[in-house]
Amino acid sequence: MNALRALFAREMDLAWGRGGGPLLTLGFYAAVTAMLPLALGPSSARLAAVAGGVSWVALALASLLSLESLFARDFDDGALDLLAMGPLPLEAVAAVKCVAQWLVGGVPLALAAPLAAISLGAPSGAAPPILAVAALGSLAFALVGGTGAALAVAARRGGLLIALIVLPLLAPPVIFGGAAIEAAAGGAPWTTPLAFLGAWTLAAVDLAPLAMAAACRNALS
Amino acid sequence: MNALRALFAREMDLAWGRGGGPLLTLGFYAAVTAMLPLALGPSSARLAAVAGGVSWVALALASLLSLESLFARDFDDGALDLLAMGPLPLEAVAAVKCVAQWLVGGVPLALAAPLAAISLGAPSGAAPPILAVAALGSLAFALVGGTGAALAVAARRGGLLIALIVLPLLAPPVIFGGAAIEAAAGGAPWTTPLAFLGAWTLAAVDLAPLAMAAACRNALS
Amino acid sequence: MIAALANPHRFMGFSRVAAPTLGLAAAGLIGGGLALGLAAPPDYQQGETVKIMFVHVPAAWTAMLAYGAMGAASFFFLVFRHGLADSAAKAAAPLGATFTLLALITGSLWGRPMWGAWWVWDARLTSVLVLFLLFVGYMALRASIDDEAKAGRAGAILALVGLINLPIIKFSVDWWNTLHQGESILRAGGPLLAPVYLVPLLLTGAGYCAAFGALWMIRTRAEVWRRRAAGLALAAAL
Amino acid sequence: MIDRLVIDALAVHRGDRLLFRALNLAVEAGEAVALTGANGVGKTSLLRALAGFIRPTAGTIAFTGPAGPLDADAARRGGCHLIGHQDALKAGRTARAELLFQTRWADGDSATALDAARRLGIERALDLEVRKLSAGQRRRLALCRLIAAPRALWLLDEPLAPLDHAGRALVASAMTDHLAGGGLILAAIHDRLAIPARDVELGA
Amino acid sequence: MIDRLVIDALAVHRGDRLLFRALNLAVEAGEAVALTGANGVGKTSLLRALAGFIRPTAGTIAFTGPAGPLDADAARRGGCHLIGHQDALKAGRTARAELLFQTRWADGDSATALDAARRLGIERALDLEVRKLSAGQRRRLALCRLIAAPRALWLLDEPLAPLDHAGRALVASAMTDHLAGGGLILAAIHDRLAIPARDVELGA
Amino acid sequence: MAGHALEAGRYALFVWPAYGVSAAGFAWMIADTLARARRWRREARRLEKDRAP
Ligand code: HEM
Ligand SMILES: Nc1ncnc2c1ncn2[C@@H]1O[C@H](COP(=O)(O)OP(=O)(O)OP(=O)(O)O)[C@@H](O)[C@H]1O
Ligand SMILES: Nc1ncnc2c1ncn2[C@@H]1O[C@H](COP(=O)(O)OP(=O)(O)OP(=O)(O)O)[C@@H](O)[C@H]1O
Ligand SMILES: [Mg+2]
Ligand SMILES: [Mg+2]
Repeated sequence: MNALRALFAREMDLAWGRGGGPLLTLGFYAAVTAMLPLALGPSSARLAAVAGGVSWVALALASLLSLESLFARDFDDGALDLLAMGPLPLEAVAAVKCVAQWLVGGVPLALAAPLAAISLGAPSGAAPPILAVAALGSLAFALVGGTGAALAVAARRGGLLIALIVLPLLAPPVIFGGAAIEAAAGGAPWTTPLAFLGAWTLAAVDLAPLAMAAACRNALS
Repeated sequence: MNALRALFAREMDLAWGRGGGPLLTLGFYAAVTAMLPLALGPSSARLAAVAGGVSWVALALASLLSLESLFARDFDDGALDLLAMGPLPLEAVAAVKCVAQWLVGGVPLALAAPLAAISLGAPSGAAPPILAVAALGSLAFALVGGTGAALAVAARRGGLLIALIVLPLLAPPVIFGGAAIEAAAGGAPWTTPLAFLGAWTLAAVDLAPLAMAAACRNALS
Repeated sequence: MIAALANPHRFMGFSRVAAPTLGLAAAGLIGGGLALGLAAPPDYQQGETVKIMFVHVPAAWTAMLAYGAMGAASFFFLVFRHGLADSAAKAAAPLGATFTLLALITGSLWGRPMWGAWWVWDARLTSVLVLFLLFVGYMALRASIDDEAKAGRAGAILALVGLINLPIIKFSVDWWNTLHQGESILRAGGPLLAPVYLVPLLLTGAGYCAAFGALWMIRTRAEVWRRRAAGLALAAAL
Repeated sequence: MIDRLVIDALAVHRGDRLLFRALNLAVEAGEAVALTGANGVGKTSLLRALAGFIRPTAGTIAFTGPAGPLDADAARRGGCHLIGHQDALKAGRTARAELLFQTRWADGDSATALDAARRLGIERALDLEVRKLSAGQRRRLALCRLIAAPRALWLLDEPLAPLDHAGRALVASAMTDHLAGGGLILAAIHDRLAIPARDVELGA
Repeated sequence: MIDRLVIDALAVHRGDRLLFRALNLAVEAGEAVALTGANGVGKTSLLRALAGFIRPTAGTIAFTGPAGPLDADAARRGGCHLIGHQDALKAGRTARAELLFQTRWADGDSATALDAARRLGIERALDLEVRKLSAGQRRRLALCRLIAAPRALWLLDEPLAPLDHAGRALVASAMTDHLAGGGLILAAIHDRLAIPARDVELGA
Repeated sequence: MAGHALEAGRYALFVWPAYGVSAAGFAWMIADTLARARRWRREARRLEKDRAP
């Protein structure tokens, strides 16, 4: 328990400084949504149509930022040895890392998503579903992204390799989330896709830590 | 000369390791491109509308993904000392780093960007402007991002610093590029925004190396 | 069966015979299938383009088979640590990627005349594209780890994660497609395919699978030899 | 609580290269073993195998407690410290933060952590960022968890390398106390271990 | 070509902490100085100040050549090797690639690089990725550039730390040759430097 | 009959490229696979011979 708290505190601390930190993620997100009207032209109709979906895709991409050093740093400086020999199994360590990453990186994004969508012209009624989807989705992204990062630890390449590994695996959550947002925007019931998204995320919560731990052990061996 | 060639070769190698390379880039773009319809729905009209903008955003993301460790790794493992004591001034070293990053990361991205845009339904006439914008833009991203990375090396909260410094500097090229692409897609003259982008990039080419070198010296002192 | 083949020597013995046999079978099946298929009358709906089906559909089927094979091999490697299983998984990836690519290309060559577009975001097309990306990611990951054992385990983990996710991807993509009642008219044929097409299709399908089997075995054999050679070279060096 | 470590006919590979084979070694409670050997013979690899990171190609590693044989995994988790060539410290965090984390993560508490820092003579550097510490100060900080979170088996990889004479004396006294308390020490080292220890040369 | 290094009334701060002041030291061609001192007293900082990374708060550092005083910057660029606590090697590249880069970057060529590797006894590990090398092998690899790209002034920070006895002998002989050739060596170290050297204790 | 078989009407432009691509794909797979097999079998045999004496 004590150990868990200590680990969590450390991971939160590291997540703040990692990569661009939340600010870069948010900034990137803001830049994307701010840039889109330019690319689309001010014609708000076209914009409104894609607002929700685009803010959702942007969130998926933004959550890839700063994933690279999730495990790589600890591996390089030997801290991963330490983490592997602690009282908690590596699976738990990996899970805590992802949760911290999510709290620091994903939750702010989730909070920003509705604003982005609305500023792009989505109906303000779409805010709650977008928030829900974004919160769930960013957790899923953090977990799967963490798996990619853990696999890349043993590799000579990071960055795009992680993205390439992770993005295809993200197809289901992106679909479910996009559908929920679209349904909400269209005033249709959005609970079904949200339920799908929740189920997928739950599965990820169960399985991703196993994969991450296995990948780390592999890198350490 | 000999030293310069050696440095260039090394930086190309490392840039490759940070996730460069044509195949990886194509895969990355394919993945991002596939994400979009999954979130927005397959309606080709919608996709075509955002095609240019998204391929541009993906490029920005990709450049950010691999920039973090441009200087940090060399600083952490002491290689920056070595680079600072070589026959070439640090300014040249920094420039070479960014050029290598651009050649291995940016250029393949620039070549892939039009493909992505077209496969999303952008008019094939949009290819040349997108290519031009992407090529110029990725160089600007490499230089600006490199500056941020260098400044972040010494800082405790590296990430936040990158964000604070990079984002404002990154916004103009993103905007100009987006504008150029939109103009081209809309059949409007796109040379003006492109010229702005070019001017920005030129300024970056001149100033960024000085800033990076200064930042590195500061970090080493 | 698999337990028996896990032993490299037994596998080498078995595959030395099995691979050529499968290869011949593949040649026969594909040849026969194409002969019948090409002779078949043009489809009232699709005209002559229906001939593409005989190279397109089998490619798509085989692509999925290949991923299944890769995933299964990865599973055996992770659980039972059979080095041979790793060689097999490694060997399956490029073949699977090629078949996937063939499905994509022939598919869009079919789509152009049928839908008037090289590519539409139809469920099957999309899931095949995702499948292709999974193969590419697997190969990219392996390629960037030069320690054979580590590359194997990392790849196996990824392949398994993908294998678990694959049905979900297929489901989600189909569901997504029905949401948007996609623009595809991929209904052509399908289950209610006239025997004139169905028979050759099944023949070529079987042929493609056999061809994959044969190539897979040979590639695995090559990998086994490569590792033996590497081991010997290192032993000589020390 | 480990009070006996028995290595039997151990063989370890890296890649395709056999580092050593048929290694037999038993370490009793209260005993220190100084592991010597040329660069690259496999000292670090042996320590990592003992810590459970590297799977040996052959042979067994057995931990026994007062109540007889222990499950290797459990024994390692609660009973073993590994301090490798690297210090596992995050350059961006303060020495205090890292010290407290490393201690708590090994089930120690902050009071003992600060005692350890005092004992190894770095309490005055605790408020600096790790990146500002000198090499020896970092190593001392890394060694603190040995004292702060007591575990029976210490696996040390060149623990004395960047330490000055005072530092070595401090670590030596800590090791002596650990042995007196029934601990086991296995340390890879190129010169003397500063305490009486049994020399085992790898690849001799 | 540096043949004299004169440190006059040098004072160095880190942050707001004064590490040392009024340090006077002259090193002549053919002379080796072993810099000792407690952890954190400022050995590394002094070496980095000599290499031009840290600006001293007071005092001067003067390099003189046969033709009289040299411009410090130029003298350092072409005439000085600094080998710090870290090895400046990239884990992901092969030892050979790193060796060749470090040598060429110091204006040496590949032939001499390979000779150096042979001389320090790591030519057999050259084709491995650096991350697979042992600590001692890495240090040997890092030391290669001293021999491969000759420069007059060697600034070494605990050069012998992870080396085995054979390795120390090899490095010692390299240092002896360097001195014989009129080189200068300033090495921070906690125990003997393995060659006759003048001891200078910092903060004594 | 056979004449009809190779006859794809106005769609020939799409049908034969599809077959061409498939043929090329198979050709590559077969060639690459066999090349690897031959190369590494030779290599292994050679090294085994070297070691035998
Ligand atoms: C890039 C384009 C395409 C891709 C990636 C693709 C993919 C696939 C896949 C994966 C299958 C096997 C589905 C299964 O057995 O569950 C399939 C079957 C089939 N495809 Fe395509 N397809 C593409 C384009 C087309 C086009 C344009 C047509 C015709 C207009 C077409 C007609 C068929 C037919 C008739 C089948 C067999 C029916 C069945 O097995 O259910 N495909 N395709
Ligand atoms: N994949 C690999 N293929 C071949 N050899 C390898 C591989 N990985 C590691 N090695 C070798 O295994 C050895 C690992 O040695 P280890 O780090 O255990 O040595 P050590 O005794 O700790 O040396 P040092 O005293 O320098 O720390 C090194 O010689 C290294 O070259
Ligand atoms: N910003 C700072 N504020 C206060 N003290 C600092 C700061 N940065 C560094 N120091 C102190 O300066 C000293 C730097 O010492 P240096 O690394 O030169 O020691 P050293 O003699 O090399 O020690 P070692 O033998 O351990 O290598 C350390 O004591 C460190 O605590
Ligand atoms: Mg070692
Ligand atoms: Mg020092």
